[in-house]
Order: sequence, then C-alpha cells, then structure tokens
Amino acid sequence: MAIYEPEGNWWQPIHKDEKIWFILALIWMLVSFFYMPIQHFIGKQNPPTESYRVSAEDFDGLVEGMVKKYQIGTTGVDNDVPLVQPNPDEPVFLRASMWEWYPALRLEKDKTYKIHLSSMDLLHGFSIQPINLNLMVIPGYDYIANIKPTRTGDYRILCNEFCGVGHHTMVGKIEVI
Amino acid sequence: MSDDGKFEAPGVFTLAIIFLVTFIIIWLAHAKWLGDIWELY
Amino acid sequence: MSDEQDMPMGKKLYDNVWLLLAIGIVLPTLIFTVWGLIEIVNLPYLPMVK
Amino acid sequence: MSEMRTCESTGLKIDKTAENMVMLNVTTAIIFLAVGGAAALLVLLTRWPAIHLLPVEWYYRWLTAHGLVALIVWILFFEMALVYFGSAILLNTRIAVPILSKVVYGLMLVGVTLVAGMVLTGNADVLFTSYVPLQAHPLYYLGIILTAVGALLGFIHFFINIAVAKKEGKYKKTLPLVSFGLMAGCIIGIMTLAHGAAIYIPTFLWSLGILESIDPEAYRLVWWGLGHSSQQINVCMMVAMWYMTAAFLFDAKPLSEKLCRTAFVLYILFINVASEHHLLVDPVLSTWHKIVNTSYVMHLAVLASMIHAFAVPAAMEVALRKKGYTNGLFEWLKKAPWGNPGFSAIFISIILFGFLGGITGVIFGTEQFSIIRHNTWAITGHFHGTVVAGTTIAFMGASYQFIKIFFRRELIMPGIAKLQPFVYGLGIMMLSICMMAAGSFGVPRRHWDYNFSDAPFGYQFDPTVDVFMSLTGVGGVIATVGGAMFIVVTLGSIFAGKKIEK
Repeated sequence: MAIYEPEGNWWQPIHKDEKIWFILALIWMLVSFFYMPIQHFIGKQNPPTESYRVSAEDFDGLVEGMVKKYQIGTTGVDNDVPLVQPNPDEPVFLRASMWEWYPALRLEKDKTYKIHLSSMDLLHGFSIQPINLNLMVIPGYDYIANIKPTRTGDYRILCNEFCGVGHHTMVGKIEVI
Repeated sequence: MSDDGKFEAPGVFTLAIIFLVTFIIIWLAHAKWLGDIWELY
Repeated sequence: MSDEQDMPMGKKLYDNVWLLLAIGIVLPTLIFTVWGLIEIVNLPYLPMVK
Repeated sequence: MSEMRTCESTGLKIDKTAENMVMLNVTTAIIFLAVGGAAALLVLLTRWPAIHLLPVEWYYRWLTAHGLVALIVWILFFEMALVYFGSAILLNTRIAVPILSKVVYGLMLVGVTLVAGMVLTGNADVLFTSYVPLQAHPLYYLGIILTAVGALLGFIHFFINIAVAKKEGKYKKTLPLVSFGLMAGCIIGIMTLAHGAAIYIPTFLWSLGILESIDPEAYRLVWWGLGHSSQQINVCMMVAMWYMTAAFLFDAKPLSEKLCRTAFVLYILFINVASEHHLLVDPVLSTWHKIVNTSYVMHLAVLASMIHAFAVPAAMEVALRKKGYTNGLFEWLKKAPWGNPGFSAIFISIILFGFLGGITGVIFGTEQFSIIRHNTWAITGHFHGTVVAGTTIAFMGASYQFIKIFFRRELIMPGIAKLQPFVYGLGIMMLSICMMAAGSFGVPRRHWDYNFSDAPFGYQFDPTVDVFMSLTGVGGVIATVGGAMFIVVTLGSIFAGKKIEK
C-alpha cells in the first residue's frame, strides 16, 4: 500500500501491461521531441533565432529612417498612422509602444521581409490576425523575424501581452498586396 | 509475475490507448494548422 | 530486516533522499537558468547601429 | 514527548501537532479558494461578451488577484498541509520543529494579506507575472517575498522531519510512495522558491529605487523558473494524492513500486525546465536552449506523467477486480464508489488532467506550435485543464478524505457533496475546452475587450469566437456553482459536521 513503507526489495520487474504502455508512451514522446529539431530543417514555420540588444533611442531612429524613406501615405481619415511600403531587400522596423504598432506596413505577397521588432517601454505581444502568428516583443531587445506573407489581404497586429489599461486598443495594420 | 501473458489492468490499458490516440490526433491537427500560417524563420 | 548490501543499485539510489534533493536543485538550475542567463549576457548589440 | 492517537480508518499513529497543522492549513486553503473563486467569477463575467461586467482597471486588478489567490495561495496552503501529512503523519512520527510550522503559516498569511491589500488598492496592476519594467508598490514585492520565504521554510521542514523520522527508525530505508511523491514536490518547491527569491529580491530593491533597472528578458527567464515550476509542485502533490486515494479507499498496491518511483525521479530531474514553455517565441534564447528545456529533456517528465496516469487507475482496477468485479473490461469502473466525492473527484482529476491539461501542455510546449498558441486564450484553457481540472479537483477530493480522517467529522449535505465533483468537473471541462477553441482563433489572454473598441484599426474575430466566449462563460458559471458547493460542504462539515466517535 502506497501509504506504508514497502517491505524488502521492491526493485522488481515491471508487469506486462505497464511495460507495453511505457514503451508506447516513450516512442510517442521521442517522436514529438525529434519533430522540433527536424522541423527546423524541413519546416517553413519556426521561431526566429536572430536577436540583438538595442536601445529604445537607436531603434526609434531606425524606424523613423525607414518611414521617411518608404512612406506612401497614411492609413486613412480616422487615423494618421504612416503607411509604409518597404523594400523587401532592406530591413523593416516595427516599433511597439503603449499603445500603438508603428508604422502600418504594406508588404508584397511571397516576398521575404526581415522584420525587426522592439519595444519602447513595456513588454508587448506581436500577434498577427487572423492567421494567429505570435511573437514576444521585449524592450531593449531587437527580435528579427523573417516573414514571408503567403496570402494577400488586410491583416491586424494585436498586442497579446498585458501593457496597461490601453492594452486592448493596441492594434496595428499590415496590408499584403 | 511479469510477462506471464495476462494483463493486470486491461480496462485501464484500453483507456490508455484511447488517450494516446486522442493525443496523436490533436498533435497532428496542430501540425496542420501551423503549416497554414505565413512562412516564418 | 532485509540487508541493504544485497539491494540493487537503483533502489539504493531512489532511497537516497539527499542525493535526489541535490540533483533536483542543481540540474534544472544549470540546464534552464544558468544556460539561459549565459545566452542573455553574451548577446551582442545591433551591428547596423554605428 | 508529543501526544499521539491511532487513526481508526488507516491505523496510522497521528501526532496531535501535525494533525492540527494539517487542519489549520487545509481550512485556510479552502477559505482562500472561496476568495479566488469569487475573483474568478468577476473576471469571467467580464470576458463574457454579453455581460462585460468590470471596467478596464478593475478587470486587470481582479485578474491579478484571481491569479495569485487561486493559482498560488489556495494551493500553497493546501500543500503545506500535505508537507506535514507526508513527512510526519504517514511516517507515524511528530513534526520535528513545531514552532517552525507556525512561523511558516504566519509568514505566508502576512505576505498574502500584504499582496492582496496592494492589488485591491490598485497599487499593483501588474498581473500575476509582474513583468518588469511594469512596476508595483514595494510592499507588493515584499508580500510575495514573505510568502515565498514561508513556503520555502515549509518545504525545508519536510526534509527536517524525514531526517528525524529516519534517525528515530520510523522508517527503515524507503519512504512510503505517497511521501516519496510529496518529497519530489518539496524538492521542486525548494528549487522553485530559490528562483522566486533570486528574482523578487532584486525587483523589490528596484521598486525601492536602489537598483536602477532589471533586464526584462532575464526577469522573464528567472521568473518563470518560479512561475511555471511552482505548477510542477502541484503536479507532484496532485499525483501523490492520486496514490493516497487508491491506498485509502481500495487498499490498492501500485503494480510496480519501481516504475512509480522512477516516474517521480523523472519529475525531480526534468520537470522544472519546462519553464521554457513561456519563452519559446522570445528573442535571445537559442533554438537548442528552447528545444532541450521545453521538452523537459526529451519529454521524459511527460513520460513520467503518463506512467502515473496509468499506474494509479491500474492499481484501483486490480484492487476492484480482487473484490470480484471481473466482468468485461469496465465492470470495476461501473461498480467504483462514484457516490464518494473523495473518489469521484480524484478519478475526474486523473481523466481531465490527462485529456485536457496534459495533451495540450505537451503540444503548446512544442517549440513551433507555440507560434500559433503563445499568449492566446488557449494557454489559459490549458492551465485551467492542469491546475484546476487536475490539481484543484484532486485537492478537493483529498479535502473530503481529510475531513473524515483528521477533522473526524461527517460531511454535511452528503447529497450535494456527492454531486459536487461532477458539477465542478463539467464546468471546468467546458471552460477549458471553450477557452482553447477561442484561443485557437487568436483571442488574446489577459485582454479586456476582444472587440477592440476605440482601437485605431477595428478587428472582428471569426463569429464562432463569440459562441466559444459565451460557452466559456456558461462553463465558468457551472464551475462557480460547483466550487460554491465545495466551499459550503467542506467548511460546513469542518465547523458544524457531526463528530465521528470511535
């Protein structure tokens, strides 16, 4: 009984059904483990691996530089977030701060963009909807995501890491043409 | 005791197999959903 | 009762509370925390900023 | 020398001090569960689109409170009871340092009161994780530190007790399996709370202005060494409760002591590194750090859970088949004592923990799958499947058994007690599944308004999301009813139940 000390040598061979279950479970666990490294070679969706330290000031400078160079307008009448169509061969900078994603991006389908993500203040969660692609954005760090939009359309960037009372108003925009 | 050909707990073993199958199905579903999003690395 | 000398290695290991305590604290701290902190400390600054 | 009595149902020799500490901690835990449940209802009714109860500040305030009280306080106090249960009562011995057990209780109570005060006065709107640079009032961090230090001393007390018991020959070589499992929990607890100290003491100094900054990524890394590992304490102690129930109710022997203990050893070695689950889509950390840690080192700790989830019901099946329920595969299960909430709660815990929390835990903790689940409501669904459908229901079942063994009182309202685990289990199952469904459409966790009113760009989720959000509300209300039934029955029995005479 499990509430008393077992007598003598309890180091005994395992019963048949437990042995079979143990082996089946072990095999499945190894499959789901080796999937992860293998997916990095054969898969097209993997967590980005490139990141650097960066100060808010430096990153802000890079964002503004890109906006000056590639702005093609604003997102519309009700709000004046710059709309930027960057060159796929150059780095793209997306700034998270309380409570906006800056700027709005227009990307071309099937082009791969190096999107640098960083935050000016708190932690933010980079969440592209409706495809549900989620990454963390950390102040003081530049997270470089190589993203290739595979479908055209109008997408939103939500914030899904708590960043204060305005958290639920932090929505950005990505157009894919 | 072990390997005497008979199961000690056939009922639980059945439940366990059902569990493993459910596990694998849900896992494969996620693998498919992952493939549906934009390319990312 | 049963003499510990003729007990299998595994049983002795599992009965060794203090060894388990030590490994249980050191091992995860090394593979998760220490390894992680080393990677954080060694992260370079964004090169494209002069 | 301490005063002992012999328990009529288990034959254990029970030390009065140990018994009192168990009763004190269990009662305190249940009272806090009531608080956590109330907070849960407020949060839930805000998430329920048709109601959207709380204003935004109060939503995050009550969400912080709910996380702390339901996830930490209720469970931690109950685990302190289990510390004394596993290290003194099961070994037929006394608490080695009675004063220490009182200090532990005092520290935790003061700390918790401080934290609750800070949160509900709006001085700590930082949510459960309090990620820097988000800053709370210094007293909030101090409260957490006091609670953690208290709990740490409690877990250390476990080892003092078993050392004394060993010296006094209360056990020869091997701890009883249940104590062994609880010991695994205490090892994990010590490692966990060490991380708590390592992160909260600097953060406390930072909130006082003594340190000028804390690195946000380092904070996340070390904090999750506390935040996730603390849930692994729960897993260990929950599994120990499974084994305890099999023993108490069926005199069941585990098929293989060796395999069960191996599973606990795998927990001790590997389960804590799964803190990585929260960092899979973070910058900085390398792919190998992510893969090795998120997989609990090749998923060996998951294997351990699958061993336990097989071994416990298997032991029950074998015991019930011995009683003659041998027809077909499942007669033993049909004839199991479903009318005893001590049993039904535990069995529901085993099933729901495996199917809801277990499966999704491994899947969401797979490096790549985290991309499509991280910080969505699916994660919330997952840990309600582990901590609530697993640990909380298991501890509810244990409470019913403890009321008979330690409080030595009959359950009041046996009819309601009989139904309670099913009502609560059903509610939580619905809640958890619907949260995961909504989360799989991208609904964020910790979010006041998923319709994004007054956001620069409007966004509407797939309409089915509204259905799942509302069903989550329904499930949550059912669970609240089940929780209330538990609170009434247990507290009622503890204070007004009919004394069991020997």
